[in-house]
Amino acid sequence: MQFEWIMVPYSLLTLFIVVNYGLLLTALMQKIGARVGRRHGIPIWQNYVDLIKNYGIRSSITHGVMFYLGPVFRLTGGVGLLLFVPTLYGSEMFSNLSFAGDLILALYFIFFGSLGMALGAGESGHPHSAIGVSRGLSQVTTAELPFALAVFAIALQYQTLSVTEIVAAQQGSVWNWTLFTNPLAVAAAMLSFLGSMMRPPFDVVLAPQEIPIGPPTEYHSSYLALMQTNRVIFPIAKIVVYMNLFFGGAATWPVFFLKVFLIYFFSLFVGVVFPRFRVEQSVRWFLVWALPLGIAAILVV
Amino acid sequence: MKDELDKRLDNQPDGPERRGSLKDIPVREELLPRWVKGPEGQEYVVEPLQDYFCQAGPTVQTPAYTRIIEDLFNWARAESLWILGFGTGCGAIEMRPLMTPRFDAYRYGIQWRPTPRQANLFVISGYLSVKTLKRAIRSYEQMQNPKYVVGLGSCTINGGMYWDSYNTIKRLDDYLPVDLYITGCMPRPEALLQGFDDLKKLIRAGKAEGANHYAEHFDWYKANQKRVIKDWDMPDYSW
Amino acid sequence: MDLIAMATGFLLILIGLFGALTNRNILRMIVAFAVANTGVNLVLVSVGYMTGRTAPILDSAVPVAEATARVIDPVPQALVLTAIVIGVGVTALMLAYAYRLFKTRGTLDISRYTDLKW
Amino acid sequence: MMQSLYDRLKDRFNLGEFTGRRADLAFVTVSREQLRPLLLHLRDLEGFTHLVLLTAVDWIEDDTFQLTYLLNDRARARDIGVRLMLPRDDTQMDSIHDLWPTAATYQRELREMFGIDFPDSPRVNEDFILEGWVDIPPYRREFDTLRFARETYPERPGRETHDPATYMKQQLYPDGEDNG
Amino acid sequence: MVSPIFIIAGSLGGAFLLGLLRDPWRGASYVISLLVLTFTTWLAGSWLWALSSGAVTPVEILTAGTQPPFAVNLRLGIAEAAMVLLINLTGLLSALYLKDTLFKQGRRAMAVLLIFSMALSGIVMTRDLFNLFVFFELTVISTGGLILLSRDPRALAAGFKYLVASQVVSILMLVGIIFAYHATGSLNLDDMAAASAALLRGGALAFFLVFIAVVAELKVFPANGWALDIYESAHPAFSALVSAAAGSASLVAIDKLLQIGGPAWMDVASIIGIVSFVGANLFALAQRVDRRLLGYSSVAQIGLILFVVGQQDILGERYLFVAGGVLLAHAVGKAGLFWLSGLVAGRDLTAWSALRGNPLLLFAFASFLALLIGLPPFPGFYAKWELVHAIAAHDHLLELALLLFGALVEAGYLYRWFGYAIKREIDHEPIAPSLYKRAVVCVAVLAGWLLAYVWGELSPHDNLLHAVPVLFALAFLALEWLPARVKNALAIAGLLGWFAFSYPAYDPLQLIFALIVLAGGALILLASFHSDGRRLGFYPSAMLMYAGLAMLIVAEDSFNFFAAWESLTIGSYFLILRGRQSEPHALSYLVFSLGGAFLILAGFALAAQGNVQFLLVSLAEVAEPLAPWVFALLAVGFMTKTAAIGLHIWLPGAHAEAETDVSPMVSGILLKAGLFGLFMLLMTMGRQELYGVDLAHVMMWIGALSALLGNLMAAFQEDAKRLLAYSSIGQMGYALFGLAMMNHLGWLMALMFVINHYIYKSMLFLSVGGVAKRTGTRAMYQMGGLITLMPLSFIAVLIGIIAMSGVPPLSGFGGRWIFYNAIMTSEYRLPMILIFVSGPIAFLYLFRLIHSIFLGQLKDEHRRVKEAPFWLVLPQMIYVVCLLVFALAPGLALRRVDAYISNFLPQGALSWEGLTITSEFGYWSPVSIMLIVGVIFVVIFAWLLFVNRRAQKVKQFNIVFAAERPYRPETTHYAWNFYAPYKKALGFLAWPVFERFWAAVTDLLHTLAELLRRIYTGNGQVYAIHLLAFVVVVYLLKEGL
Repeated sequence: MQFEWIMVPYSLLTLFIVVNYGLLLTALMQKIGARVGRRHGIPIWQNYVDLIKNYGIRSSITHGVMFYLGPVFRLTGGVGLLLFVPTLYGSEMFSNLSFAGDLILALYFIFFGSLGMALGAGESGHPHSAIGVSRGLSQVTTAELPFALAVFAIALQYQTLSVTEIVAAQQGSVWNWTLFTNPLAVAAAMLSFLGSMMRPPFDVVLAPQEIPIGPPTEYHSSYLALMQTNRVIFPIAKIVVYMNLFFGGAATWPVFFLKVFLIYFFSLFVGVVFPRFRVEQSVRWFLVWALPLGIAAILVV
Repeated sequence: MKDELDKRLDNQPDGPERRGSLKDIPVREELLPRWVKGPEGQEYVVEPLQDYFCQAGPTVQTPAYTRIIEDLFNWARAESLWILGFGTGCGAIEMRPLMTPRFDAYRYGIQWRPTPRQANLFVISGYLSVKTLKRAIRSYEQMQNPKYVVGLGSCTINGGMYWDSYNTIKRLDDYLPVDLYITGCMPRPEALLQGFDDLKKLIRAGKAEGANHYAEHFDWYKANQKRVIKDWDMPDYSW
Repeated sequence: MDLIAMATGFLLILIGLFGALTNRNILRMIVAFAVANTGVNLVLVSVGYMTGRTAPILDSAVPVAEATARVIDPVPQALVLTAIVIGVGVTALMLAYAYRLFKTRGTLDISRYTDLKW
Repeated sequence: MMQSLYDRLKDRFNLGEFTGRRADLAFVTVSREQLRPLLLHLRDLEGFTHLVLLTAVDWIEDDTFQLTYLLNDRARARDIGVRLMLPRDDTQMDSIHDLWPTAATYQRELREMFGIDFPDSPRVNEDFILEGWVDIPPYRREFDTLRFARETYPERPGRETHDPATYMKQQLYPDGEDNG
Repeated sequence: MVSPIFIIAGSLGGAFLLGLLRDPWRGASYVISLLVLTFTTWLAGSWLWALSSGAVTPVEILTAGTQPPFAVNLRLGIAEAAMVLLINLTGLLSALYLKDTLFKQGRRAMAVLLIFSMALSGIVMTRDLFNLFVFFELTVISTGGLILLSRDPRALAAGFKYLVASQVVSILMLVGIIFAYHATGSLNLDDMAAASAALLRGGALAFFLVFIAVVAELKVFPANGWALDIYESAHPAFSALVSAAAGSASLVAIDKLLQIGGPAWMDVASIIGIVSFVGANLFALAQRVDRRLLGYSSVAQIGLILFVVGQQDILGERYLFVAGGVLLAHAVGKAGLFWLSGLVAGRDLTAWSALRGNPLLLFAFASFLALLIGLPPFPGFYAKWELVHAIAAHDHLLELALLLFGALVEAGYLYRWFGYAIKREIDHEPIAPSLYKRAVVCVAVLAGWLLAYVWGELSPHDNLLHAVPVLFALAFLALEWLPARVKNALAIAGLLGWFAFSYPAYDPLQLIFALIVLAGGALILLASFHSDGRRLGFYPSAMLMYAGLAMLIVAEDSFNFFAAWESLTIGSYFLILRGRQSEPHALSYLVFSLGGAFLILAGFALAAQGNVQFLLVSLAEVAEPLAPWVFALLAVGFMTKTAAIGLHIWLPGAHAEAETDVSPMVSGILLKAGLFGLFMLLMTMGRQELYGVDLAHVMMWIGALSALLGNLMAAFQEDAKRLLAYSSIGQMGYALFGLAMMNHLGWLMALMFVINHYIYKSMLFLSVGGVAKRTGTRAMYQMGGLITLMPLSFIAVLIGIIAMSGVPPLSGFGGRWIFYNAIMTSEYRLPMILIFVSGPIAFLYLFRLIHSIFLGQLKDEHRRVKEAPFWLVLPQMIYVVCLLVFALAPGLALRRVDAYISNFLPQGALSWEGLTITSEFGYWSPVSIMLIVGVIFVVIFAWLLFVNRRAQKVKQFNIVFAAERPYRPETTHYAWNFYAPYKKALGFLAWPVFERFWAAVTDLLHTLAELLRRIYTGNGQVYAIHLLAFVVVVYLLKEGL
């Protein structure tokens, strides 16, 4: 595949759909979480309001260049991840910019935003930011591990690193999904997914009651707005990767919405039930429970 | 060493005064100017209050856009009240029920933020001793414009039952620009919800410009604040 | 006869060595070494000795023509002579050392000279 | 119980008046010199291992501060208060932070609120509750709290003061009936 | 030609003449002594020249006018001539050195000295057994006299002990001689050799006695207590004579005896020799006194030569070359060191720090040590090469192991000593000012280098002193007087020039390494412009390292490869040693490197099967039972250099403590030598199986473990440079892993790591070094907030860590992408897990690095810190550009290599069409990624700039602090023990297991040495008993064998 200018509007369209869906989806998830606590929860459009408000804050401060750039890195990471992976299978329009690289690109580009964000948070000089980053990095070292193993397993299984081809291999029947052809890998990856969603029990990174909210402690107004934007794009971009790799991808938007919802819901489901882990506990948890699954997955392929 | 420091202070225009003011109330040792030796042997004075903190004052932040956009923003601000989770007095206990299923303030777009940077509503939940006032001012200044202050309970209005205390302020609006008072000792959560609703109306009407008021009358507020806070060991405006 | 001499020689060597290794006084050691040297010389001579022959001196008693049949092997004799000379030299050197050691250390006990070790 | 204790103590120390409040609570008065031996004795030999509190009362009429060291004997569930009278013009007292580390906190408070100094007590000169206090210590009775509050903290005009009992009666039973 | 008998006669005559002179005519006596020694030296020299040029044939000197056996005869062949020259030259130099002492002692002492050298010459030349005895006794007597030259009162007792022992020896010898005579009827050695059969049958005991007596004269371990006392207490000039001349003479005597004894006794000699070599070296570990240490070392060296003498049957015609090489190197080195010790006032090893004020003497010290250890280009190196090849070819593996172990121990204690000299406080008296003593030392240095040249000429290999890079490095010794900047420019020009010169000859793989070593080396040297002064010692060392590297890349046979390997090891050792606190680390680096080098040597030797000129490509032809062992030895040797886990403990200290511009050299460049070796190994030998285990698989595990543990340990470091050093261990683990995958992309990935690691590690070391220079600390938690003060350094680190962590769009991602494609075809999956684990851990330490230094709170004492010096920043900025270019167009470097690798592993090559790189499994378009990411980034940034245009710049303490405020930056900067919870969870993996293991090994060796050396009680009688016991034990063992 090669770059064509038409890809730009198509990608922007994808972005537009995903941002709106993400805003609604995250609100919906919060509402569902609230319902578990027998509350009504926020209005479904609340995320739009918050976003507008944060862009509308009149004043802001900056601690330095990296602080300023942190949210830019963050959002670039989210948008880039979304665009490097084909959103809809078989659609020329919504293959985005996936010509630039394969699965490995997506796998590593996940860290782009986190790294930039960590640097920005670091420059704020706030100890809680640094503590949050320390926790986040510690946790991610083991949380991402089962996912990496699972990706390796299914790459071996399908003998390709191209996302499109992996999705293609899963077409035809539900039983062709990786979920059923390689359940170990999917199990490992989904545990890893829990660790990457910053929801309980793995949300000690933000830990609002303890270290204000970790890395973004100093971020506000439009910085925060950028990060909020990312917060609706990034999980979906990540879920798109999961969906493509494990759940047969999506050929139409309704299927896409449904699958993304269900995968997102999985983390919420676990989150409302379990209390928070400390960092060393979650590190051990991933090593003890998720890692063996991942190892088994690559051994049996 | 000490003499040199004195000399250096004397040479500055407001040096003697500052040193004089330092003598009244003992300043924490960490805040005193001190000689520091760099890694290559150069020596210089570090004045923590000057060097560690931004000295700029607040400025009036005018609505930057056309009327219609400002209205949109005001609507968004009203519908998205992020409360700074800082319980200053006994009224803090009245805020917790708002998060529970019974009152569930979240449905009105109200939520609590752990850091002043991200909050735009400061609820002064009860009496303020001088010591707490200092923290409240600092937190308020660290919030971003526009920002709103709600005084909760009679203590913030006229001192309440602490009207004759040696250590409690009696009028919050002398020190911070209050947008709204909620009466009671203490007001019930329902009263709070009502108060927030009133606040929303003010915001939507563009009448909640406390932050700009604070910036405009900064000297007056500062003077009031400094009158009661005798050990003012921070910059005038805590960014 | 030559066996007796040789056995005596070895006995002297052993006595000498035993004496040198058991006596701590360095003078006694030197004497013991002299004894051992004597033993060595005895062994040397006894090895060269052949029963019934005469000393390897070519004079009127032993004409040159008969020398190979009449005299014993002259080489060990020559060796002994050299060895004796050298032995004397070494003994003298040791005695000189003993003298200076006693002067500087005030003792002749070899087990006291252990400031150099390990 | 407390009486027997007092009798035992009396032999060793020159104790002042003895006030038995309850079977398990009594107060004794002691001189400044004997305070420390007495506290040591109580702590190590009589089992009063816990310093409950250290507080002061300003007897401005007698020109003294009364310090009260309240000790508790957990094993036998009894308390003893050791009182000490300190002249108001010589407000220096010996620190007992080495007997009970918690005492340092009380002494800091006394230093700030009453101006009673305890030299060598840890951090005793640092601000405790008040920050930047410039007036005389506020718990001294010559300190006029009301006047200070009026002068320092501006009031909102229009404030009325009512006697709570009568006011509430008026509010609840404007007719003057009291059926309760 | 003047008859060689005058060597004896001249000395004897001189001695008699001295006896005739009047005592006060000291000057005349001294002149006569010198003249005599000069004459004998000249005589021996002229014979050596004539013999070696083939002008004359070996001569027999008949005395008393008859043929042997009826008269004593002497022989002078080329070996004898060389030995006699050595003895007399040493004598002459010692006489010069002893000038003051001889003047004080008078003509008698001079006469004794002449007798001593005469006796030693006699031992060398005589062919008569009894005559040999006589000369030995003369040596004893003159030794007894010369010991008294020393001013040390302890020498007296030492001399007496010596006499006691020599009495025992002479008794044994005489008895042996007479019975040997009895058995053969002759005293002539040649006759005896002819009759050896009879002698060995009937007179075996007799021969044994003679043999063991001469062996005892060699002062072999452990029957040598008296000798050590003499070495310690005698005048150093005399010790030099004893060690160099007397030892050599005795060795010649042994050699003569072995002509009689034949192979059976050669084995005995070998065993005694090797035991002596290992034992004495071990004991030397515990020594603190310089001269006693030299004594132990002498014993060890003589043991080594004895071993060589014993191996003459397998050395064949190379025997003289090998024995001569080792012996002469030992003689010159040891004599030189003893002479040098006479200049140093203190006797403790650390007192040698006094040498530091005098670069020339320091150079002499280094030369002597190198001579002793047998480093290139000295004769011992050539000799050891052939010796090891010979014994390996004959499967004497135990001897080989012992030999290399002993040599390693020796190098360990000698270089520890050198470390003291370079690094310890100078709290002793300065070195003696005596000019002629220094001159003597200089002559020894010259002799050493001359020998190096001669041996290079004699060897079948290229003379190392003809190699341009080595000469270039050595030239800097002569240029030391120039200012550092000039030398630096010369060095850069040299590197680049050599690169341009050799460019056409490189194949693509070599080109990559040459680029890194030569061009990259020049780039790092830019940073050296920062230092002013003369920077003594830096350039010869650095250039030696670069020379070794440059030669390594193009080496075609094993000898050149190994010579280059040792050169770069030594050069880098000197470089590392320059660091302020680096003494112990440099030592451990050297010991590990030499250990690795010895394994490589053993591997080559095993592979070559006696063929001393072994082409590297022939490694492919090594046959089966041997091949895996060769592979394993070479691989472990190379992995020592790449600091694979278990062999890594030298690296953190060595890299961290090195100077600012040295750290990138040793990390960015030097580590690649090991990788190059592994490349070479795998390309030639491919997969090997040992006991059914695939060695490549083992390497994969080692690589994976290195990656994991290296990264993990890096995450727990507080010292920035140590962090980078540990990270190198991890990075090298990745590269090793890629190589061991044995597939196309694995190798490509390893190469990518070679390039990437060079760039970003050099860059990071430079910027961290610059920061450390400015802030005066390396502890990261003491820094913080430097981003505004050192923005360029920050940018370098930022780009470096993005590249290193593998995040797109920078070049590290390419490595990761190739890695993933490579593992798709790998046969083994389990080790991948470790690699997967270690990947994200890299984020931990990288973030910590940048955060703790540049972000967070600025400390008071750093408020006035300036940006790093220009010359440190310049290369960093060049690296930034390199990284960006390499990120955009990895094909620039990789495309050709990709094609080249296809020669070896044709499967799985990449396709480089247009902007996209395609593999069998996936694709990747670096330019597109860069552009897309760039566009998104710029758009968002522009948007933020627009909405956020009024942002107020605030200062460092303007943070929300739970309504409070911070007071001090130190307590607000969260940096120390940054990953505390992580440490709680996984810290157990970072326990210093390997450090403890190696510490236990060295402790064990030291304790053993400390314990066992107590057999030397200092009692002369005990020594005599040792001697007798030694005789008995050897006899019993020999009979039992």
